[in-house]
Amino acid sequence: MAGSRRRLLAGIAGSGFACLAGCATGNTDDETAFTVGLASDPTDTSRYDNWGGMAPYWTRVIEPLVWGTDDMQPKPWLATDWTATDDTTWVFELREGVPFHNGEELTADDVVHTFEENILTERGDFVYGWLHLEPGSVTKRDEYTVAFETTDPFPGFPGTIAHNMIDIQPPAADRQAGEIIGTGPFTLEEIRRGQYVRVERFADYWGGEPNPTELTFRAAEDETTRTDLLESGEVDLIYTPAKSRLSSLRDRDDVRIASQQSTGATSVWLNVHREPTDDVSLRRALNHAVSQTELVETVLEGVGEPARGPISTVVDWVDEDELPTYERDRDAARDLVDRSAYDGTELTCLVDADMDDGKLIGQVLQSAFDEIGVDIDLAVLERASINDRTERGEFHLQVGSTGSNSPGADYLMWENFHTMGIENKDLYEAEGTGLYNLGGEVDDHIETGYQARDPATKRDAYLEAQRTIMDAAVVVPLFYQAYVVAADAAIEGLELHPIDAFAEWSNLTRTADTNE
Amino acid sequence: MTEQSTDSTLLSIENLHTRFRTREGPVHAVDGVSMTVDEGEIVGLVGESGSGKSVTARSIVGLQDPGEIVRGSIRLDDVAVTDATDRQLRRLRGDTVSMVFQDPTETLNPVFDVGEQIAESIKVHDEPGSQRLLEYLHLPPFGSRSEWRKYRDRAIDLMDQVGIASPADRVDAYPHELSGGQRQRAGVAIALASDPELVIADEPTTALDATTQAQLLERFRQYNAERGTAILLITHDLGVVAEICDRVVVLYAGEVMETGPTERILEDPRHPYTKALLECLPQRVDRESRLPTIEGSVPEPTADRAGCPFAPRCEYATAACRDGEIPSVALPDGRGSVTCVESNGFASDSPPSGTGAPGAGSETTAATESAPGDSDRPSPIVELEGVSKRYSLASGPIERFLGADDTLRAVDRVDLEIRAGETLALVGESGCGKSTLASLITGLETPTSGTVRIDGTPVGGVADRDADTLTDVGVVFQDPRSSLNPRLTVERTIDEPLRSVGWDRPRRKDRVRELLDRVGLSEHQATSYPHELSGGQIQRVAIARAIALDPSLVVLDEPVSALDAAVQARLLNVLADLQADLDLAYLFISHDLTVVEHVADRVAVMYLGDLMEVGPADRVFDRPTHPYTRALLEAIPSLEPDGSMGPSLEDAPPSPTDPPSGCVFRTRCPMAEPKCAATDPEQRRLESGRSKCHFARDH
Amino acid sequence: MIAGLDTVVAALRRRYRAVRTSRTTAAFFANPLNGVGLVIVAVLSIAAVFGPVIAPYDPTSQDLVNRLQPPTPAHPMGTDQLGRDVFSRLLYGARLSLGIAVAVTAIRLVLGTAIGLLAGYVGGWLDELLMRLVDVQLAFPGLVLALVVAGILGPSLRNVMLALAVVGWASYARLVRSSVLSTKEREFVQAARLMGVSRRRIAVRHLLPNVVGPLVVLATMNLGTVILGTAGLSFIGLGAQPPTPEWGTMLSAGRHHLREAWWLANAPGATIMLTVLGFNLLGDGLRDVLDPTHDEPLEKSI
Amino acid sequence: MSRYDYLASRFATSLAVTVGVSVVSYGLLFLTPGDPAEIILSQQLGRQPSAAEIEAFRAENGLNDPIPVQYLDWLLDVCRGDFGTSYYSDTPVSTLIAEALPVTLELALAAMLVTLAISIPAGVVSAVSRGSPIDYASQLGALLGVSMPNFWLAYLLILVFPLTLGVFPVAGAGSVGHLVLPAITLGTGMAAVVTRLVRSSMLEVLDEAYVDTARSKGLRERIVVYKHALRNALVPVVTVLGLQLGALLNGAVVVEIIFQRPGLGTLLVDAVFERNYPVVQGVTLVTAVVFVATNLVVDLTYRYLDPRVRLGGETA
Repeated sequence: MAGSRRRLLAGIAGSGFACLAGCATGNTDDETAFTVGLASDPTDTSRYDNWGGMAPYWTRVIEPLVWGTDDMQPKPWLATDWTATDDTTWVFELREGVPFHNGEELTADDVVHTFEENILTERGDFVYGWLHLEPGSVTKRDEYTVAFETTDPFPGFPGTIAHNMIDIQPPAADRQAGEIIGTGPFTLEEIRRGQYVRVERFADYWGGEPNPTELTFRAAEDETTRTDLLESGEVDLIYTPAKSRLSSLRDRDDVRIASQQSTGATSVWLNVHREPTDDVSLRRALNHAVSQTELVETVLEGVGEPARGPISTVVDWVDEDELPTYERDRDAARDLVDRSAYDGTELTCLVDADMDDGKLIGQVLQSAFDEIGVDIDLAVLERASINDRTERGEFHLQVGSTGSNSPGADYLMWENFHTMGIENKDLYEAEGTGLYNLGGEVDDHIETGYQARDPATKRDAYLEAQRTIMDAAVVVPLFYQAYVVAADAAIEGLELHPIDAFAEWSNLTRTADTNE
Repeated sequence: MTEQSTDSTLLSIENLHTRFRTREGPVHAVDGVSMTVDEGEIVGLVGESGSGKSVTARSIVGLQDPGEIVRGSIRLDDVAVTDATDRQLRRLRGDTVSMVFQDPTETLNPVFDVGEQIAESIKVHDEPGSQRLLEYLHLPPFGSRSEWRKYRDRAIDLMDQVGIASPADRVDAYPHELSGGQRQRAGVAIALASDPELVIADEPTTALDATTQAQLLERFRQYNAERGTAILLITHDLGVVAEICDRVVVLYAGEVMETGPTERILEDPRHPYTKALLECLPQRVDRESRLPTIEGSVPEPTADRAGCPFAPRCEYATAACRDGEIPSVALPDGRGSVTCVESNGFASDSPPSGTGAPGAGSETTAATESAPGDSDRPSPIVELEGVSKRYSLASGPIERFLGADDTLRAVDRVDLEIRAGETLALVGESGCGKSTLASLITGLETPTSGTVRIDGTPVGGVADRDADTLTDVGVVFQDPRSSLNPRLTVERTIDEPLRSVGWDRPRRKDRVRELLDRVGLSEHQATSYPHELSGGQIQRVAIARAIALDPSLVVLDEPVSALDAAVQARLLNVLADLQADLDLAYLFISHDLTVVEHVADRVAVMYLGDLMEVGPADRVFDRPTHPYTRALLEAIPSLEPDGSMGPSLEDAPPSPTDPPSGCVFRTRCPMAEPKCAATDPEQRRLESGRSKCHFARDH
Repeated sequence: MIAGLDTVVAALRRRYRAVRTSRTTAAFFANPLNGVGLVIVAVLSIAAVFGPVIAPYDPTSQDLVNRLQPPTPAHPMGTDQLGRDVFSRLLYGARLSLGIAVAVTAIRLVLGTAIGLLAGYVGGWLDELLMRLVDVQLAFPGLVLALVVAGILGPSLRNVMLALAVVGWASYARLVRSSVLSTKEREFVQAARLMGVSRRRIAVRHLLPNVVGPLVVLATMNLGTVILGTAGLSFIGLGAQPPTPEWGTMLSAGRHHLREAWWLANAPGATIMLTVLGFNLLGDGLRDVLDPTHDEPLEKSI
Repeated sequence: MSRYDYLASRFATSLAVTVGVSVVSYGLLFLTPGDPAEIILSQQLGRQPSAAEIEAFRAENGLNDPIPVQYLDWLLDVCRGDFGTSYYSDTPVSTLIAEALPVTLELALAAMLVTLAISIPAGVVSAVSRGSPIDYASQLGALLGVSMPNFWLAYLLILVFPLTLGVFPVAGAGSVGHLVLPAITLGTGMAAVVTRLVRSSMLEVLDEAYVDTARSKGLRERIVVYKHALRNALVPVVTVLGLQLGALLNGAVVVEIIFQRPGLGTLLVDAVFERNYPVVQGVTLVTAVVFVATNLVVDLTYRYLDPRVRLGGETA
């Protein structure tokens, strides 16, 4: 959701569609070189200019202080340890002897610079809400110690900054000139706008010398092109191959398929502040109209899990068994529609044109809703147009996903469902409305969860909020996303992470018998 | 049978049939032609358009495509053309036979300079075997520069031979940079480049001015005399034949009607068709009297017919003519042969040409009596007073800025008047400004200076003329094809002017019918579209439209020059009748003096936009006072077999953009003197008409 | 202009009569391909008009169980990702595509002819102005401009039609103008002027009819290019919104299944190709009849 | 009309057109539903801008000036090679175009080669053997070429070559190999048009009298056709090739998307969808100007191909 909402959030909470691929062009002969093509163009200056035209994700050139474990917990990385000295103060101990690509050693100054200059100053006000930091709130305690002063109690802070956008860079790096200096296992070598980013092994990597000598990240936004690239041998490995091709890929023995549930979840988001979707019985009716299982098994070719809630179950404080469920029950649905304020007018349903399978899902929903006598008009639009509509609240439904590229997933609740969340804030301030914010107790629960240090408390608070949200049917959950990786069978050593962007390349190897 | 092919025979055609497949069925363009050409002989192949003369010629060199030779044989230099291989054909074309085509503007390749085109032809002749594309494309290393340079030099000689002035400069010129005469000369050069034994010239002079034609024919004669090259001259113009041909072959509807020595044919034609053809030539008929004509029209080439094709139009025709084989009878002592049943019947008695001709309207027409005689009548319809028309060539600012602002004097200070009921003929070489003058009168152009008066009142261009003035002048244009709207029926075309003056439907209908009748078109043709009409018919329609609103003057811009002799004769008669009945005045523009001599009351001779001489037709033709007039008259091919043309004008007139000082004609004038360059002669009044020459006097 | 129009109509009627006469018909069928074109277009028109009647299924009714079925008697062209009958969708699409093509072409035709006639006949500064306008329009690659216009206006068939219409009229204007200019100099027009025939009358009686032939030809071929253009824009993501059965959209959607479900992309692909082919062939045929002395159409670009 | 005057007027009109083109390109901004300032700003900020922000933005970008003034400012900048900067990055539009243009031109050139390679022989052969099966075949082939949606062709090509035969890359740019499939896709469509033209123009020329003159010299048919006829037949073809550049750029948009070539086409499409107006304006303007320029050049070369017009004077 947020993904479709903000260019930057597109990064933060990018709906998780991305992929890897190896490129035959150039260095197939080199057994230790791999090519990685990404569904989101890794050179898209309109998004990544702050990283000199290179996606901070995937490429592993620059790294954040904190990483994430497979079960979405913060994990020491450039910072070895962190403690909250009081409600609003976090103190981070930096790893010592971490060299930048330019040979300098990582120190507190670099961290301060990165936060104060690159993030808080350049990114401007809305990151404050995300990180709960404001300019001047990051201070150096000593060479290897940095203190963060959050605007309000924010236990989720470590997890939140375990994010590729919070990667640490030294002041020396002139990013606008495309000079990227990081601490990562790979050094940036070449950027071809619209085509690829090429990185090479950084021998002095603090985590030990990575195996691949060279990685090329290729743009392959179109799923079919992506799959073709793999089949033609131009790439060794891709994320989310075209669903239509999965079965045939599974049959091939020179291709290996792996899949992993991601942090993303796709739902139909209902605008609760606009007639007639402000009517809870209509919203419930819509929920009763859809069979998530059918959707997953047919259109999605079995990729992903039928969902009961708006947030992926890989997030630790999500437990869908606690949520009210809506089975497909057309009669019930029709009754609800009759009882609702719905007068048969056409409801607008936004679909992001860039969303894989978006059109199909939209059409399935359209006919599903049609079954219960609700008439919807699909508007498959480019991001920009969608923004126009959502900013003005001029829509009833939107097919969208929300997910997190960091272990700190709290903001999934906050940004989407809290009245002051980024989705709702503008409209609330302008017209006292919003989009998906029920306000009242939901806001309270979210705030509680947000500030709770004790996992149990947080879990209960968020569950309560989700329960209310699902009870009020703010969304029609569709599925929890999974991403598939299809790779040349000769390639081994890729560890899949719930956050796909946290892909670990260091152990990639190619077994001798490459049958291409 | 036809002439035996002796060993001196260069070309012999036996019973040639060439056919074209069309949607309407096969067209028998050539239907059993047999003829021969001996070495060193000049043979004229004569016939109206569609008589198959060109197809015959093309068949000889194997260019009949898309037509196909279905029967008969052609032997050229002892090679059977009809079943020759491409290689043999190429060899023939390269050494033995060459062709000169009709329209010089189209027969030269626009994108190569003439030198190249001639050189190429020489090269083919020198090494007919190896023709490598890349070499001819001048792609080094294939095309060696020096070699081509050599051929180019020889090309220059040739150009000199055929009479292209300063060939060294012209060799690099592109066709469009040459005058019509020069182009045709270049064409001839290409033909002669291979030093052929036979030159086939297909209407080589038809598109040229009389003067140029005369020069070119002279060239042919010389060449034939010097090198003994045989020439097959295809033409519709018996005058040309009379000029240079030893023998004549007369074609009609794809069949040979008559062959024989030129004198014999001209003086004692045996075949009715030949007679008729000769008789309808204006120069054969005294002025004022009606032209004999051949009624009917050439048979449909698609229809397969038996017997003599001319039979339907022939007044001697008998049952025998209409079906069965027509013998071709050889006349004694090499006087040729006639393909006619009747021929023996009137072997010797050649009826006096002129009246009593077959099919001739035997009544000497009303035209004669009522036709305006000497035009000393008052009331000029049109008066031109010091009328000039200049075109600025510098169309753009830059050129003006560069000061290269030269103007073209199309018409220069012309005084002229046209009186009611008279026929004023305007003659001159192409580009002398005839048509511009006409446009000035009709109003399509407006004079740069001077005034045009119609019925005494000064008038401007079409836009500013009132309805009466417009209706007072009718126009008939030269090109039958473009003078009618292809998408309007005859009826609508004629109807249009009537509608424009607001006549009601029934009245218009009657008028149209009347007009059709006047110009000799039948009722049922009213609904036909132009493409369904013959050239003659189209011109009739054009005339009908011109006279629809009873003009007092009709401007006729080369009305008959696109037509065959027979058709032309009939059209001229129509014009005569109309003039007689409607008391029309004609401005008759033509380059064909023989026609002019026949129709004109007065003649105005134009040169470089200026009037050289104006006077009564008979006086001008009998006693020309201006050297230019004289030159023009001498250039007319006379029908007297032996009569050869006097010394004709050399090369083309100077460019109208920078006319010579003094007398514009002096540069080509045989009697030019210094003072001609110094002073521009006055128009001198003569006892009849006037002349613009220092030496003009009444004899 | 109204007068102008009905003479155009009149001219067309005359043409029609002319076409019926054996000679022209012969001219038309002289080239076998022309006949083929006629047949294709005829079939399409029928499909467009009676499509909904013929179509075995509702083009939008889904059947997820039977998705991606290969062609069978039940589904002559198989079913798509949502189990919809491809054949039915194509039939409905015919109406849509042809409708768009005709509408767009009509706008271009009227606009272009008016401008061309004005420019050619009035001449002078007006001519200059209009022709520069034409040049400007032609300076933009049609699809590119259309793409921008439609893209900015937002994806919808209406906007696509609009965009295609505004980028396509110039070639008509040029055609009409040049023909008017050349015809103007023909002797029969001069004759008419000398007869005092009014300017307006000359324009509609002599100038227009002589360009009708080429116009018809150009328009026919244009129907094809418009269809291609629409498809192209749909491919880029403008144009029809789902579930509208628009050919271009179907083709680009089917692309993802080219290997497993070849019919998905190739059925609409072939349909589009045949349609455009039909119009081109027909155009050629008509040219043989209406415009014997022709030049090839200068642009494939829309 | 003299040569200089021709050149002068030709340049003059081209200039006029270019100005017109620039007006249109600039005007595109005002096609947007709603207030450009607000839209631009919301694109830049990524959120609904406040009234104050909009006002500030207007003032800052001179959006309060009358539109003609805004246009002139823009035009002046453009003349200085400054097309503004992309909304979403600090990259100057000129840089983006400078990067993309070569990629597109490269493609255009390759496609043009493909076109000529196909169309000239095909056109000549089918003209020479008019009415024969070969002729009908090549006519039909040409028509199929015109009629085929080029993105469909692209799919099929990808299916056949990289996926089935394993030759040529699926997508991308940089190497010659990457150029092949796009060039074919683009070239065939155009070849179709040009073939038809070559054919008809050839047919016309073959009927000309001077072809017979050439034959009557005893020249071999090959020389007659390829020297005398073809040279003349190509004259009109050249002009059309110029016009075809338009068609070519049209196709380039689609082809570049399919084969993921970072050229003007992809740049434009992305920009349009992102409402990245400076880029949209820049690219449209540049494409149009390129087109105008090419046609100017073509027109002039044409005048050298055909001697009849070489020395000035409208086409003979």
